[in-house]
Amino acid sequence: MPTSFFLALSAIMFVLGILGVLLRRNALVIFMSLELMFNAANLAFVTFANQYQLLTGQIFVFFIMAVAAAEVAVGLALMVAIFRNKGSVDIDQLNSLKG
Amino acid sequence: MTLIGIIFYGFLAIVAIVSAVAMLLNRSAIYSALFLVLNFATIAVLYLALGAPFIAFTQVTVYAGAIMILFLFVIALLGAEKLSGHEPIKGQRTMAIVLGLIFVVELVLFLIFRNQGIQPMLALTQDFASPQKIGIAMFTQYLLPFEVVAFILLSATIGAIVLTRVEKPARLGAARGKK
Amino acid sequence: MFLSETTSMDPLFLVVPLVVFLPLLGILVNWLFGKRLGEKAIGTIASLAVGGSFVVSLILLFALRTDPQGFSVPLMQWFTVGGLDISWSFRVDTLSVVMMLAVNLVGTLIHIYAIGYMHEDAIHQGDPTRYRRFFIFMNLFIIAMMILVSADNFLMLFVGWEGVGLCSYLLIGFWFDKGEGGIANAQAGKKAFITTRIGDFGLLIAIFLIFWAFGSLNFGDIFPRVGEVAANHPGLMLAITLFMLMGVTGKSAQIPLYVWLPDAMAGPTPVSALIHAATMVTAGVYLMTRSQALYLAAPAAQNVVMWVGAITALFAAIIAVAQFDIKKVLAYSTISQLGYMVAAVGLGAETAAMFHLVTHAFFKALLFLSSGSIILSLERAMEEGAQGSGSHATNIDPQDMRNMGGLRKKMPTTFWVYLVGALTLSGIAPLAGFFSKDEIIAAANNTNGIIFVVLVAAAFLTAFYMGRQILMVFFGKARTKAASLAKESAPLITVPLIILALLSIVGGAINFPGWLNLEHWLEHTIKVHESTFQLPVALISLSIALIAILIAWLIYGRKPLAESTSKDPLARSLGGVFTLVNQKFKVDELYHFLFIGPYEKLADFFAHPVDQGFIDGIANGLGNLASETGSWLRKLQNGFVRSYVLSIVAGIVIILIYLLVRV
Amino acid sequence: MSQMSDLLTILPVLIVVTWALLLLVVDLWIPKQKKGLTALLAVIGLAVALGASLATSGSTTLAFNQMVVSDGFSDFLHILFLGSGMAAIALSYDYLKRMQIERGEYYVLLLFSIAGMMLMAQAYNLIMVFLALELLSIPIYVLSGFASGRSISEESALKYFLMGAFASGFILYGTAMIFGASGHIDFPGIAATLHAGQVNPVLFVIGAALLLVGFGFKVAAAPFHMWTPDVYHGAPSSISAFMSVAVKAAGFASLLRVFMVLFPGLADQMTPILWGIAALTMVMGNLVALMQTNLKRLLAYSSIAHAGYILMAFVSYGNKQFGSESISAALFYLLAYGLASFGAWAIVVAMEKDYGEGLFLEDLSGLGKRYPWLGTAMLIFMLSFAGIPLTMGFWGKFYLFRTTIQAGFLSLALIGILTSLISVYYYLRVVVFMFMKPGEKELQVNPWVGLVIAVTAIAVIAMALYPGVFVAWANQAVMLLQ
Repeated sequence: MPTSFFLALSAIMFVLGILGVLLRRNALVIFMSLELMFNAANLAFVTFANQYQLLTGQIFVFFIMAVAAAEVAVGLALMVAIFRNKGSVDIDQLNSLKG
Repeated sequence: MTLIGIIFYGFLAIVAIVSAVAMLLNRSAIYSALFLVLNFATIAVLYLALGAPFIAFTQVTVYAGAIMILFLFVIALLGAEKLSGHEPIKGQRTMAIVLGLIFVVELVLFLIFRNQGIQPMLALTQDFASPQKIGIAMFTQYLLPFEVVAFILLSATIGAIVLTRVEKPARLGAARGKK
Repeated sequence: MFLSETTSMDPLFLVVPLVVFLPLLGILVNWLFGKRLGEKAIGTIASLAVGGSFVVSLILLFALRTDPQGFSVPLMQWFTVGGLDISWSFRVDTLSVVMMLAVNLVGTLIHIYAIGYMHEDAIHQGDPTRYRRFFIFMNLFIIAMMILVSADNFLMLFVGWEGVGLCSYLLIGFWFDKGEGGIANAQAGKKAFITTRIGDFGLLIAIFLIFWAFGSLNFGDIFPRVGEVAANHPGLMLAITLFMLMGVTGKSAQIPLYVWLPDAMAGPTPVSALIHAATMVTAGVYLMTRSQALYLAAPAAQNVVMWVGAITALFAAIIAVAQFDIKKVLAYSTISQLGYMVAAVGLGAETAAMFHLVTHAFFKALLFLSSGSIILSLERAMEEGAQGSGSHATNIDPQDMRNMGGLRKKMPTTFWVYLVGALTLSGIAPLAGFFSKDEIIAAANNTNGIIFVVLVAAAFLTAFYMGRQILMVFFGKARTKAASLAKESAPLITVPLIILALLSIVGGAINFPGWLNLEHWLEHTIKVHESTFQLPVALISLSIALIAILIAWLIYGRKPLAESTSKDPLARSLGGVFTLVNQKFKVDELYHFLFIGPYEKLADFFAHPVDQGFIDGIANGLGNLASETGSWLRKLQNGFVRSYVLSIVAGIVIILIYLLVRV
Repeated sequence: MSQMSDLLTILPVLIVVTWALLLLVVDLWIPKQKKGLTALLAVIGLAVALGASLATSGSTTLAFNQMVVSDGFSDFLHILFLGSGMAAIALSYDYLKRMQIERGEYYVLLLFSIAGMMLMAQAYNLIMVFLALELLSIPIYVLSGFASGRSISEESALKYFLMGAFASGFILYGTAMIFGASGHIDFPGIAATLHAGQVNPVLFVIGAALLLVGFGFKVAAAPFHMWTPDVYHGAPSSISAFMSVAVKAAGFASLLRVFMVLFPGLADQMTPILWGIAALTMVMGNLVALMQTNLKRLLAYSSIAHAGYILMAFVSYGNKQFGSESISAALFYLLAYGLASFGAWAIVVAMEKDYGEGLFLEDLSGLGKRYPWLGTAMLIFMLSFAGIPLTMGFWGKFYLFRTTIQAGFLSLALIGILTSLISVYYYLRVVVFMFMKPGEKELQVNPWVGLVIAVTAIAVIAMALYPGVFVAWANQAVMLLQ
């Protein structure tokens, strides 16, 4: 199995994540799409770690997961706060700042 | 690479992509979350194949376990809101799909067709990425990043508390009451 | 390099930084203590500061008589970066000292005049608290002008150049809350600032190019190496000089950037006299004279300069004929005279340009200040009239010449000095203007026949519009009540006028034909062509001027205007042409149509469709239904996160397409 | 294992994070009415770190297995970050009180963010770059939503968060590609592989492009800039000030470090891209700023425009002869921009009535007459932004344009000059409103805010008299870098 197989998969997942951000209106789902993008990057890291037989790639992935957890905490807290205020997590209703 | 291997990886890839697409398309946030869990689990299996057992298990526990459960909690808390499929920004959908397609074509062109350095996947030994090795590396060579991650988590915790703690100033509450 | 020079330098040269620091001291004193000092003291301190500067210039003059080759006096090392080595150092040579003397002499007189003038003006405009601010700005202007003329490198010169522009802006809009609709003065300031800024842009490019070509900005490093560099980069000298010319057209009000100067008359009259007639506007001429070496290496640019100057001289003179505002006539006359100077530089007669610059400073300051005296006395009379009759009927424009008439008897001193100024400007022998203008016309006669004709025609018009002005203002009968009540101004105002009148009369002596003082003086600094006095040319120009005055008398003197509302006799015979000229050939409107309008539209276009509808642009490119565009545009001024993300994705997609092609 | 020397290398960062931890605890005992004490303590902590930073500066050392480096570049930026941290706290204290959003955690988060920036300047490994970036970003996400209950604040926080995480995704993917191309993730390793010609050029280029997008987002370069006005508008003004200076500087710091490693192999491909981004950023920022009526948005667009000018340095970096000069020009420009920017934002803080209100240009009317010193200060800041001589801004533009022209990018410099001419219009419009329109508005100039305004205004003018000193400083920072 060539490594490019995994890279292609990771590229497709990355773009699917981007599409999720572009297309979905629910802030929670947008956030999930961001996680998908992170995962795509993780997959690429692990693939390259395999290719070079270097542990660095895997360790980086571990750190990314920790950071992702931190971001999730903050992001979800933000969404809860906004939901309290607006009663919705529709990202498109958040457009009072513009111009 | 045997035929079985190709079928195996192909199957996993299809599951991963289909679950990602399903997450993307599903109108209900709960189903989206569940499809994402499926995607993460599939990726975890690929990690195993790539010789990263530790990462695979972390993926399952941290990502599929902790993070996605957090998502589900929040969805439950906010009442699984269903938004209409209406797209308020005109042209957004078309543009997004067109750009997405171009982007994926570009990436694939770069990663596969232009990439001269393609090598077969290596079968790594069991102890290449054993938890022990990773632990040692993390506390020696990667000590500083490890500590930094601790501070990131701490500041995220503080941030989450600050953002959700209900502590409205009296005046503001009164003003909102008037409305 | 400075060290060796300083060792053999006359210690007298070391006083030169004082030309900047004395006015600075004036500002500080007025700023810190002015509020407690009272008007007289403020004015006196400011005048003393400039007067002190003049004394310093005299000392430098004295020092230069023994060491005429001049020195560079370093004040401090400014900064050194890479190959760029800039110091604050003053250049004392025959050219800069001539400028210092002229600016400080005229400046001192105008400051003294302003003590009286601003006292009344501030009362008339209803805000005496700005009195102090006026003198602070005026001193600031002197500082900037001194930095400009004493600069030893292009960067310091540019600092002064921008500084005088800033002061001009501040002083044009001095009564910023007055004027038509409470905004006209502020707009005039803005117009001046923006217009000259366009020119400054050119100068900045020129400076960049100079640095690129010579690796230095010091005059001492650049000018000696012009020949060598010009040989290596033949086109470069042309570019530098033309961009520099762009700066000159802005600051010295030449075609096409002259439009700000007439509007600049919105400033108080001393400002018009000092900045917009005598000193700042001549900075362009000074710059070109200083950079003579560059222009000599680019004959084509010299030609352009000559034509720009000559056409401006004629064009502005035509417009001046049809103006009714006493200061506007003088403003267009200033543009026209600056045109002479610029043309002189283009003709290679830098000495003539400098000569005319100095005499023009005397007589144009004189004319402006006298007109200020007239305006003040009309304003005074208006207020008295209003008190006397208790009606508002006397509210007239105190600058409109049609509202004047018969002031000869009422304001005799002002009349006589004004007459001297007008005759000097018209080029009547033996007043100063005759010699200086004649030298330029003679240079044209030697070089280019067409230019000669253009300049003589402009001289004819000059004498004509000055005759018209004198006749409209001072002769005939008083056409309004205010004019009939006008009285002579106080000595504080008239004494500087008399001094300036004397200077206008004898000023020709500094470069008297056959005596040739200024030429020998300047040849230590720039290349000088010996000019000869050409009797036929002198006779032609003198007789042309006399004929013009005669014609003016025939039209305006024999049968003066009867009422302030009656039509100009020229308008009766010329009709539409006169109106067109009166409206300044509609150049302002043309500029608005050509530049300002489209610029505003462009900015609007970028703000709305391009930024907020950035995606829309791409969609159009992909041919996504033009009919939807309209409704899109409105919705796309949006604030939607997802649109923003789309622009990020579009960015990376484009970058990757580019890389696909490249890699 | 870590040793004393390792710890010394990151001493200023250590001080800041330790201080933040202590402050978090101490704050519990500080009563609600006396949160000024927390602010004061935070400033003291930053001052101590500044002292440590000055004391340990001057040498180049690697530490923690080459994870971080301490050199002239990081020293320069540490001072910038710590200074802006102190200024941000000075702006915050009274502001938070007036907006009724005063809480001790604010200062703790600010300290964490500063620590992240400082690490970012020191990072010598892409892992560290990413983690430092997150350590700086996460507190900022929270801080921009700090005015809880105010919908514009929350909106700006969510916008910033989602787009910031999106940009992080690009940075991660780019890092993965760089790792895949070279097999290294530490700067020396990447550089060595690159030097030996052993990188996979295709992956390398795509990685660099993705990184560029991610950092382009952080520094607000077009077309990745669209979050900037909304976020600066909605966030508490003190945080907007901090973002527009420190966060931007951190983004540039990282970009400089990363590109200095990557660029030797990529100059051909990347320079035109950077050219386009710089030009687009200058044009977009300046032209849209023309149409703004809200002061916060105006400053936001102006900050976009300035990012464009700084990006010119990256273009001229493409010409190897002028590499170090362009970096020092960029650093110098950052300094000049940061000073004027903090001053201008301080005035915004003083103007803000209720949260997010009283910030239109009309609200400036008459302030110049009522508060002449403040008006003069604003005039100075605007002149500096516009790059008019006798201000730091002029020298900043001067060096940038000069380097760009010398490096052979005349057309870009012309775009820069043209757009900065355009910018004069909207900067002076601010001054016109202040001095030439009648108005009776009141300001709340707290002494600390006044101090920030005074110090920055004086610095903009005074430092402009001796630009050589600061250029030399910037040069030194670059010298040690190489």
